[in-house]
Amino acid sequence: MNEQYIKNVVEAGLLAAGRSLGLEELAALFGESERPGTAAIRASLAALEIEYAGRALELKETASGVRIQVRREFATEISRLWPERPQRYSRALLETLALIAYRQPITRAEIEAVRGVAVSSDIVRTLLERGWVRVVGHRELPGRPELLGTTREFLDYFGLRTVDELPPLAELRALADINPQLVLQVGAQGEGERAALPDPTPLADDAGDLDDEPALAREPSAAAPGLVASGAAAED
Amino acid sequence: MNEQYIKNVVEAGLLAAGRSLGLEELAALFGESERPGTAAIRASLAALEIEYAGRALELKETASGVRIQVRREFATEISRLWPERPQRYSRALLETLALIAYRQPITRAEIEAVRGVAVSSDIVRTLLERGWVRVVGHRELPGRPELLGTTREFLDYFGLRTVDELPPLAELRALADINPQLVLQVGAQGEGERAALPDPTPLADDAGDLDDEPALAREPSAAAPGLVASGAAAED
Amino acid sequence: MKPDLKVVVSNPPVAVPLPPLPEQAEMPFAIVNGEPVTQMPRDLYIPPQALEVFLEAFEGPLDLLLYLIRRQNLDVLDIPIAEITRQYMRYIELMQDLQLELAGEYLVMAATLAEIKSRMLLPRSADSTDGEADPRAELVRRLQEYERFKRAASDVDQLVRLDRDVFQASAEMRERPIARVLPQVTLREMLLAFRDVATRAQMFAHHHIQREQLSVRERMSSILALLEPGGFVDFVRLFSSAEGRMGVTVSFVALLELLREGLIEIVQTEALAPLHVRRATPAPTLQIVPDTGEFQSQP
Repeated sequence: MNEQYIKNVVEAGLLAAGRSLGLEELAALFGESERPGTAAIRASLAALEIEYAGRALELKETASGVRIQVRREFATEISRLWPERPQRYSRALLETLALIAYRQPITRAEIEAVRGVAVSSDIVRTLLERGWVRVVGHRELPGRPELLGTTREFLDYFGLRTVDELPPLAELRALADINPQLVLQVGAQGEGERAALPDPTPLADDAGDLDDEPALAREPSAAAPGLVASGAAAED
Repeated sequence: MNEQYIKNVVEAGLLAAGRSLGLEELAALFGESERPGTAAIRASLAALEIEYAGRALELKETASGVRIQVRREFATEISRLWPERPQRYSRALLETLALIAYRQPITRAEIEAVRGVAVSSDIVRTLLERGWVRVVGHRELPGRPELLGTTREFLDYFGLRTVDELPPLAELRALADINPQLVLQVGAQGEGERAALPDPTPLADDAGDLDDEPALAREPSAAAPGLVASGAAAED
Repeated sequence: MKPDLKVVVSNPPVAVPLPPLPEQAEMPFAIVNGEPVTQMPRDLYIPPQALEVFLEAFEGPLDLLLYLIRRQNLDVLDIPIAEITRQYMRYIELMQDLQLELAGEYLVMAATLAEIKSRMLLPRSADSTDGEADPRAELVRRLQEYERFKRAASDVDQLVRLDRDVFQASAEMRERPIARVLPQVTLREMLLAFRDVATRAQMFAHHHIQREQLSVRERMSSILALLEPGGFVDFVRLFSSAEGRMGVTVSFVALLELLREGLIEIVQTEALAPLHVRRATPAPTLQIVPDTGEFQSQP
């Protein structure tokens, strides 16, 4: 088994598959008696990555494995292949998707509680049809509402290995943190106020979903060109 | 317009399209002001062709243009991405294999004598092709029938160090169809142990000779070339 | 206790400086005459042709409230309820005037704001022990919670997305054969097959096969495989001291068994000379005519 051969087969397999392949799928490209180990396959991927430096290609590891993709810097050129513009999604859809991604498993009613408006069934259907979201169970409440969660396709599509790689959520602040005067001046009353706050310690009740996400404020994001038409093109 | 950029875009375009692109389509990947001429695109294709030498990819010119495809030499590996449904071996084949394992070296006629039915040559050929069985010699009888024995690959496949790890016939009788767990523990101790422990602990009654056993299994095949050569040398 | 709130409002350094939220301003709200409107109007004046799209662009009452708060550079944690309520109601009226389909939630929020406003006006007893909360607390929590997901939505939208930012690379494979998948067998399957055949052949009764014989039989195969037709192998080379006493014994028994079955010959050219082993040859009177099978079988 020489390294060049392994690398060639891995590259050819990834390109012929036209999708992400897991390490086991890559190993299965080889005959039983000459199957390289995980280390050898990882080494070939590393070698390919080096070869792709300075080219328009790159390796990307996502939830279902590794794929070869055209770098973002070439998006303008490549998108000229397809006359129709890539699909844009409404804010309503993106907010719903974000809630499902960060808060899964979650019911539609819980999404509505955060967004403050009803979630149209069109949006949920679009997400289901897109394969980004699936019903992962039911909450044991009257009506047994569906619990929604994200799929591996969602992760693949957005170039993530796990939901942990989603950008961290902004942190919640408590009223008392910004109103020390109020607390001081009101005196005893401040205690009560603090106790009654739904979220006395910032992030405390979110610690569970956030896992190890740093509670840092995110860097301000750049303007999203993809959003430009979203107001008018709202899907719901 | 540098050549590297043109080549990168051409390669990325062909791979993102996943189909043949004509020279005009390739040129259309570039912005209007920086569109390279046909000659420059042809040059980039020639450069790609050189890069692909020694790799699994090649450029192929078709009626509709040029495409990047996986070389035919890699068809076997790539075809494993789309496997047919796995077949099962027949009972007759398994019986034959087991008889060869337990009674090697053995001729086909001897197998037939035990099984009471003819052994098709397909079965023997399948076992030979699979590499589990080999012809180890001939019995000096009319027709010089082949003597069959098991191989190192056979042992590897079934997770055995030596054929000694196959349960003796007396234990086989106790093999129950109903309780696979029990069977694995009682019958195929070697396999069961291997799965559970990285370094199998010898059973009490094997303790005496177990140290030697791995060498027993390994030695003949490893030393084989040397032995053959010395045999030839001893001929004179 | 209303004055307490004013102290805070009029004391900017106290407020935690707001992180800049550029996307807030650049969040496009509408397309007017083909041009994206990325800036919310700075005051309540909205270009008439943009009004409807603008108002429709809100994702609900929380979104509208956030807009009103951000537009005035206020902190969510410190909302001047009376003023915000007034502005909110004006937008609601605008929406109603335009006969936009107004979600019921907008009106529920209006009621909520009115209620908070009235509770803010109530004096709170200084020695209250029943844990009376800031009336705005629940609204503030909801606004923050909504805002973080509004941002998360924008973050998700900016993730590097397949088919928009990056593209799956693929190459064609013409004429691809169907891969033959070799059947998998478990040891157990094979053993069960053997048990059946052994039962049929009544091998159990004769105890022909015993555990101890297996390594001998395997060794017989190995030795045979080493012997090339017509070739000799040094007898001692069939034993490896590395295999230990058991290994040597196995080889020896295997040789004896091969001899007994007439499969090998052991040759000594003269007394005390080294022993050699070769495959048994048929009766010397017979000329060996190798059949095709033999050639195929040679390694």
